[in-house]
Amino acid sequence: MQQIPLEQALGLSALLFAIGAFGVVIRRNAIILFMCIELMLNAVNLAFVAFSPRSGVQGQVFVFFVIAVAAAEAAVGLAIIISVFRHKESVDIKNFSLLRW
Amino acid sequence: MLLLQEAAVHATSAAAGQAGESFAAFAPWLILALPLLGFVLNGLLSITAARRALPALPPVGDPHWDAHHEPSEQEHHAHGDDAHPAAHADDHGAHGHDAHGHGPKPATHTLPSFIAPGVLIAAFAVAVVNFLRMLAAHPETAWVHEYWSWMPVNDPTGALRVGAAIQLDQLSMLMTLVITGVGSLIHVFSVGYMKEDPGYPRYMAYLNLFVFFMLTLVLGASYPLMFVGWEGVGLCSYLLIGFWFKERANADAGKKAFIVNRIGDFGFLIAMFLLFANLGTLNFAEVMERAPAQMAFGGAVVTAVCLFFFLGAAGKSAQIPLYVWLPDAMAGPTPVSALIHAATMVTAGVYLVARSATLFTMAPVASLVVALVGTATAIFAASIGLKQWDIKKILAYSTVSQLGFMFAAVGMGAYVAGVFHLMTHAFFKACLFLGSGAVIHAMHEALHHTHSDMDAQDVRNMGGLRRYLPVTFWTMGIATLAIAGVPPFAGFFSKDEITGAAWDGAHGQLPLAAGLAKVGIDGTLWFGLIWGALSIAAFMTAFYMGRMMIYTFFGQNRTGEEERKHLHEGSWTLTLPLVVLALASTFGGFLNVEREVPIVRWFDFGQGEALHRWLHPVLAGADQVAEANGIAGAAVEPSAVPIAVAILLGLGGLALAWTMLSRRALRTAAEEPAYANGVERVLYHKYYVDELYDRVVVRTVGWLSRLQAGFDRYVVDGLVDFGGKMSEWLGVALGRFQTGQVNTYAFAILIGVTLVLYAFVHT
Amino acid sequence: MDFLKHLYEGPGILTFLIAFPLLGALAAWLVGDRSARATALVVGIVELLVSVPLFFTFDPTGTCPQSVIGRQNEGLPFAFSQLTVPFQNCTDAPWFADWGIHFRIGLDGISLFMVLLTTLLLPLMVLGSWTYIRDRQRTFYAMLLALTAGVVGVFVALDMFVFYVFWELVLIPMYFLIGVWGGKERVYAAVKFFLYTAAGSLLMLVAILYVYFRVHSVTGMSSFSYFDFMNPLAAFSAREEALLFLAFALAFAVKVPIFPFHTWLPHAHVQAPTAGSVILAGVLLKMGTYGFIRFAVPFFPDAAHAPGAVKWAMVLGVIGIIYAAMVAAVQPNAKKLVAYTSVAHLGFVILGIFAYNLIGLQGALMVMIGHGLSTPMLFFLLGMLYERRHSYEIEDFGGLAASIPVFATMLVFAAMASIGLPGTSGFVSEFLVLLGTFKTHPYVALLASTGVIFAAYYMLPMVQKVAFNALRSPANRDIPDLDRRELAILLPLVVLILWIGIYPKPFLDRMEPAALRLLATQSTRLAPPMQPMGDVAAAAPNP
Amino acid sequence: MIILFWFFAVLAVSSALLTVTRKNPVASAIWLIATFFCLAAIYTLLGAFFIGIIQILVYAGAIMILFIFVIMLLNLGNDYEPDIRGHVWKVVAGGTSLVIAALLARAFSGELPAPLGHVAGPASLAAQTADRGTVGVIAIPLYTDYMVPLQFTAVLLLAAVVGAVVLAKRKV
Repeated sequence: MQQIPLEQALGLSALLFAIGAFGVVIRRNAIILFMCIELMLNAVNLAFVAFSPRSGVQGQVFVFFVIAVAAAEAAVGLAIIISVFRHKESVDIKNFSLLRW
Repeated sequence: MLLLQEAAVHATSAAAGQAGESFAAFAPWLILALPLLGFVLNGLLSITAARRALPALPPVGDPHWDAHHEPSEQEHHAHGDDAHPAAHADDHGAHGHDAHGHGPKPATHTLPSFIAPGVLIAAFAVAVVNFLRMLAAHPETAWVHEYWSWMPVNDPTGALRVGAAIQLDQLSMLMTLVITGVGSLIHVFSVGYMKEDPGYPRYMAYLNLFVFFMLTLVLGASYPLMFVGWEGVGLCSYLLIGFWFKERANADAGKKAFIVNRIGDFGFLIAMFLLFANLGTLNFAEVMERAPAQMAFGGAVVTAVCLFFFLGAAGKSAQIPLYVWLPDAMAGPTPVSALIHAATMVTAGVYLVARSATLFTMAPVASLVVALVGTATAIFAASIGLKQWDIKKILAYSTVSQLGFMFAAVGMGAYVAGVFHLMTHAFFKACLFLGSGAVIHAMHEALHHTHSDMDAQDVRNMGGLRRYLPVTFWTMGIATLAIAGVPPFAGFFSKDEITGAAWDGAHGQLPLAAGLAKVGIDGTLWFGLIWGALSIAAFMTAFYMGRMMIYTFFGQNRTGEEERKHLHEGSWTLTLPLVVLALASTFGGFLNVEREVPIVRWFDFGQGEALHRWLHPVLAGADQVAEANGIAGAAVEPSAVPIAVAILLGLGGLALAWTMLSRRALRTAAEEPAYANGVERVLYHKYYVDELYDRVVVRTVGWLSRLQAGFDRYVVDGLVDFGGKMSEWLGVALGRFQTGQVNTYAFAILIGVTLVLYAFVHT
Repeated sequence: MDFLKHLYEGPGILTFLIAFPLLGALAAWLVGDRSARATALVVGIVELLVSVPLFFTFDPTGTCPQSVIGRQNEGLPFAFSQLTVPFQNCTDAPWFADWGIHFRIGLDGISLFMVLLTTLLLPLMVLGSWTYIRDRQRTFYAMLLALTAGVVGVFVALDMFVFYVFWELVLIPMYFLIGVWGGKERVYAAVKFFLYTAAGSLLMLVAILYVYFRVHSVTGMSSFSYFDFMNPLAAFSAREEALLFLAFALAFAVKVPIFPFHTWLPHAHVQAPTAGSVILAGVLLKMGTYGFIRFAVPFFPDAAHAPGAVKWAMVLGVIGIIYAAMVAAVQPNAKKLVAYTSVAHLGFVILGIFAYNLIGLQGALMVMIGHGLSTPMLFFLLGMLYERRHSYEIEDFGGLAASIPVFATMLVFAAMASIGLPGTSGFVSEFLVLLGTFKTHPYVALLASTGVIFAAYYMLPMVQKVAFNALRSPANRDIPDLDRRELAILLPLVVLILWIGIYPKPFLDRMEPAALRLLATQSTRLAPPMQPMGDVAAAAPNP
Repeated sequence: MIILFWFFAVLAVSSALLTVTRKNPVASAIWLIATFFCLAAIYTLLGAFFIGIIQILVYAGAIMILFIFVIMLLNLGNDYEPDIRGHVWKVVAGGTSLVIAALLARAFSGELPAPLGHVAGPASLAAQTADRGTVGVIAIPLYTDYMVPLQFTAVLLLAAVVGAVVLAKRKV
């Protein structure tokens, strides 16, 4: 079985991370923003997994933790979005500038 | 009893032999402790009295409630009626003669009558005991005893050792006797004068405290300790001038006295620093011992020391340019004027110069300055005294003038003459002030009965009082003769010694003249000037004193019909001190009569010059300095001229006053204008010096203070606040970047990540 | 008696003096508003009673063995192990030992009186706040007690880290005292106080760390010990030393406060409640001068002795004396007036310190004590007046000597003590300062001596307008005179002021060795700063 | 293998781009799920079978379903607001993202740091997998070396659950 080159996997990870970051910057819909963050997390996960054949299984353990934290984050984040939506009738973050100045 | 025992001891010890070193002081600390005890007791009584008096406060708005004070010329009340301290005891007594004012007085107002004079008389007794012992032993060195170490600092570069020590020598002994003696009499007088005042215990407490500090001043064995008394008497003076503090003018006068005195104290402090920096000690004995060796004769240092000391003395003793507080100080009760502002405190400057005789002998230039300033003050104040109408103001300027005489004397190196005049002045001026107090007391009582609003202190409103106040008249008359320099009263001898010294100096026979010659100044002209000026001042003195007596006691009575009925002499507590002081004014001069002087030689005074011999050990240091520098005065050839001139001027002044005024029908203040022409106007307004000081000094300082306060508020603090504002603005400006848009933040993070990555990749 | 002596020679007493008020603060907070003040009073009195024997058991020449406190590192070229530490009641407990931070405290003649002053003022402040503070009492008294603990800590700390912690710890309760229980503009004043002093101390923190790392790099040891900071090996270049001295000096100058840095003080004083003003004037300002004496000058003797530094200190001190006096004279607010007088008095301290002779230094230390008695007394009196009339405006008063004579007597006394009348503590101290200054800088002393005139110029009109003159308003008449509680506050101060004025020898004696030692350390950094027990020659540095 | 990897990689990248650029949140979510599936496949290709399964179960299965639930709950699928920012933003952000990607790629392509601890390798991973099974490979370190973080994660999840309930429920 031919191994996937580490560089290629990492390159994919970098590309996905950049796309996620791009999304975070250009989108104003809070939910899509969240999804972009999930995308970036996954890019990192990919890097972890890509390293695990080389550096041992700890990378996968970390991915496990990342997924757990992402799940928690998604739960709380979505709860916050729901809560804010009740007030503002919107998920557009341009309406959420409460902490300004 | 104590006195008798002591006299016996003295007799036996005198019989035992003239052992000069056998002087043993008898508990000199008691002299200090007794007045302090009096202060503590009276102070406690006063606080008790004040607290008890509180619930009985009348409603605010009662016009008589604020009026418990002695009126002076500044005060013009709608009713001048209840203005006298003795008029009525309590605040509502002015009209309503309710039982409160006439009931038995509480203990707080009776006990001070015994405590205050009691402690003073006891202190006087202790002083006399010590005097007798000193008389017997006549020690050549001062008796010094340190009770505890006050400010010890063991600086390796020069240790400071100042002990709480008493120095008893002939000079401090003399001063102590004057202070406790005259002080006792004035305390007795105060009992009669002030006992109806609601603040009586407080008054007595202050008076006792004053005596304590005054004694500290003269008994302290070092300059710092003297300074304790020096400032302490200033405090008491401040409190007593402002004793009737509800009248703003009185409180102002007290404040003025304190601040002007503090200017002098500044000089005293600097002089002490200079002494310590150069001699490494501040104790009298050591200073006098080291000064001739460690400081150059006529050098800059010793001159500066002496001039700064003189600044201090000028403040305390009301010399030009710091004399302005003393006339205002008459706002205090009259016995205070007698004790503090005539007899004792104001002479502290003379005492300081005499005490530092060694230093002043070493500094001829400074001495000449002292003499000239004294002379100028003497003639300047005497001229103002010519045209004052307030009886106490006349006496106040007279005091300033007489102090000028004393400074002229000590400045010329005639220390004994200065101290002699100090002593006789204490007698006759205290007598005059107390007499004026008795007059004012009587006037008030009379004016009070008819609710007249005449000024009780204006001599124009008096007249013919000799019929109603005979004791006061005769005693004041004697004192007037004394101050005018009529022989054989006390003032003649002392003043004659001063003018005689100037006369000698003009003939180059004073040590100071030789000293001045040594530093290249021809002093004879200056001394001639001093003699002339002092003679004119003496003439003026005789004139204004005669004028005051004539206005007060001669001619028609001008108080009015109704008031006249109530004019009468006060109780024995008022008259007894007057009599005693009049006797002292009469005979006090014989203490230092010169034996070989023409005219006087006709009377036989035995050995003569008792004071000279008494003070000789104290001034030995100065004499040694003079001898060592070859300036000891040539043998003085007594001359009859100055004596004759002095007698002529004294009698002439009185006679001039008599001829000018006795024939005229004198008029009251309402009718007689305060001044007639330009010269009189300037004199009446005291040469406008107060106004000048107000413009030049007071307002400038006030203006500078306000300027600085503004500077502090708007510039110094403004800069600080500006710093705060800057950061606030910066915060607002940078806050604009906080758009609240998550995208922006994310983008900022992205930029940051890029930069970090870039750095990571490129290292 | 032996037991007591043993106790007071031991190390625990100082720790107790710091810890007890902290525990007391907790207790006062826990017992609730109703009994907080009583708790605080008990704590204060116990603290005072515990501290007073220190005055008697204190041995001016006492030392601690080096094993108890001092250098941690053995690898020094000097035979430092032979040295003793000229402090007593020393404690050295590792705290963050890896970084050389130990809880090192000790007492010498200088800190002794600062500690005693603090413990004396504590119960008086509680009494002074007895009726003044009505809301949030438990928090107030907790703050007050915590503040006291911090102040005591500052004065006994012998570890720069510990010192800095206490130094900053003092700010927090003080901030709340002003900001919560103060007057109308309390927040402005509190923030200004906090930011100004904190900004100053940050410079000091930087300097502390700089010296710490320098000592580390030279000797290889990590220590915040006060004595290690004076390590002779850690020589600085002249420029370094000047900058470090400046950093320390600025921190302390703000605290003192020295002339251009003083503007926080009037605001803080006017707004603070009585107890706040009292402790601010009484001891907090002394932390600044204490810092100069204890740290800035011994750490950087060459910079501190440089003619430029001395000249500036003298000039600023004199400006402080005269300028503040003149500004004080025209203040309409009595508390502000007294605040400015503090600036003037502390100017004398600066002169005394930088005169660099024993007389001046002893005088400066005496001013620190004397001012810590007379100015708190004035603030107490003004606070009592405020409780009666709810005003600090001088114009609102007048004639109080007629309506409340005991108060007026006390006011006159306090004013006289403040302007340095002989017989009070003010005279002894200012006289010594001026005398010492005159020996080295006569013209400075000449100018500074005009302060005695200006003192009368600002104080007497205030006294006159408050206590004397006519009693115009009914509000000034119908007020009660001082009660027993208030007399209990004032009388101890009166007694002490007179005691120091009449018999200051016990105070001077106790401070003298410490003051002399300070002057000795100022010679040069190259000499071991402490008295060697053993052979000095053996301890000489190897070339 | 390589071909499969490339296939899934291209698919993942295009799905990710579509996720980011779709205006409709539902579409975005669907494309994200697609991305996740691709990634799961790549995990499997990289030998991380368990993570691949977890990816599908937890991410695609649970988390994304939650997203879609919320989108539907808030009724965002129909008349959604256009929320993509302006062209300037797009260009600048895109540029920056590309720079980041380039820098990351550069960093990864350089000399990578040596692995920490015991040297592993594809062979050893395979051996471990053979020895302990796909789950066991992760489970053993997870329950031994990473016990404490695991417990913390558990607590975190609990807190998240409670927090989500508190935040999302209507009024108290």
